[in-house]
Amino acid sequence: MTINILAFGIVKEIAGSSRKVLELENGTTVARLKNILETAYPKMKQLKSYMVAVNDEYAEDDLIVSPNDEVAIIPPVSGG
Amino acid sequence: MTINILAFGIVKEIAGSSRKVLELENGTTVARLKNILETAYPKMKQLKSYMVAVNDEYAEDDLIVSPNDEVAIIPPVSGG
Amino acid sequence: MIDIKITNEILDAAACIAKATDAACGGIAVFIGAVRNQTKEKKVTRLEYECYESMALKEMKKIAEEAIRLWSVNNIIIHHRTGILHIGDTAVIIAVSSAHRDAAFDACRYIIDTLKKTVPIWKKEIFEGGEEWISAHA
Amino acid sequence: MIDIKITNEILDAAACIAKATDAACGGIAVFIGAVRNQTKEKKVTRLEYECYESMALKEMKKIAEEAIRLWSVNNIIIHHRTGILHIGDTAVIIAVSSAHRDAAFDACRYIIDTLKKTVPIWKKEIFEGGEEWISAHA
Repeated sequence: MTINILAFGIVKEIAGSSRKVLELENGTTVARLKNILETAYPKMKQLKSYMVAVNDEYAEDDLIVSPNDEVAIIPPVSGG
Repeated sequence: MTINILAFGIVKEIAGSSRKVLELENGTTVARLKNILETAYPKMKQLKSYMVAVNDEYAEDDLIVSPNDEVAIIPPVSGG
Repeated sequence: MIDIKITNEILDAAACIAKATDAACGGIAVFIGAVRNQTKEKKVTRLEYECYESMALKEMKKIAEEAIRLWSVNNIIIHHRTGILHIGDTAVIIAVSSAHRDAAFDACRYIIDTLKKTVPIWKKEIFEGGEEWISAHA
Repeated sequence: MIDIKITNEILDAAACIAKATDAACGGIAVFIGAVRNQTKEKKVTRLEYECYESMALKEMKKIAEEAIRLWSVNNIIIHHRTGILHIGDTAVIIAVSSAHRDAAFDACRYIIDTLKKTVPIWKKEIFEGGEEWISAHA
């Protein structure tokens, strides 16, 4: 399945773009997606932490990504 | 000695005036002054509490009032 | 910087915030005390604020100095209104700016809490069917 | 009432306070977060705020709803600016009104503390000699 991934802040700079399209196997979990991203962009492992949001909600590692989901990579936030 | 006394809030209403002139003996303490006031205006004993300020500062009971002091009766404050 | 004012005029929150704004400060905590329409079960129509001004200014200055001593905040604005106030009117504005927000919050809260205990200002509530000096009786 | 806004425009504290004003409320606690000229030893020249807007609005709403649940405050205004900000510019305004001041203070502080932990907004500091996404690295 094809998944659109949004990248923000430093993740956008690491990925070189604010939007990436990834080809994932059906049943891919958030944890698996993190592995794939860290393999593609090793600098992501240097982040203090980061979260994955699916459809505007923070997602747990065991959530399974679906084809129409909006997936976003959320590095440590720093608003305010 | 003659002492000018300022009254505020409910004390002003009890005394019927915002300014009273009292004739006091030399050496009168704040505690003694309170007695004199409570005798003259028994309703003051119905207040939750009240303080005496001398020259813009809260005064202890043992402070001796001097002729040129500005003395103020401070019922419970309720600013803000 | 400490800026203290007692006035019969309408208070201006934007002006207080502008005064507290400081390039060295990341946070401004502000408290605005307003006249509300209800205390206990009474419907308030207006309040009358009376003040022992010379002493009130001194007591406010003491509070501000203590807040600076305790939290090292940069700027403190305390403006208090007196006279007749109606529902929704602003009675007091406190603005505190600091490098970090925790100090600004702590100092702002300390200032309003202490002001209500020590500053010689009195309010009389005029409600439907009567009036009363607040806090006067046990 | 909850009023949440993310905007590239200048924030207006007076407008936020006016929105929070309510005849039933005796206190409004306000926090204003501003860009300061210094972090650690670096001299900041400007900040760039980026935002995942749809999610940020949802997270802010969650925070406001939780604050109302915890403290029964009446009105919450949260306005956050994005884009390029300079020293002294206001990045965020939070205004909370309540019958009593303690609830307003507690809720206001909870909102800014939680916003800084959960709302997907990021700032990049541009200082003399470099730039850095805040909080990104351990």
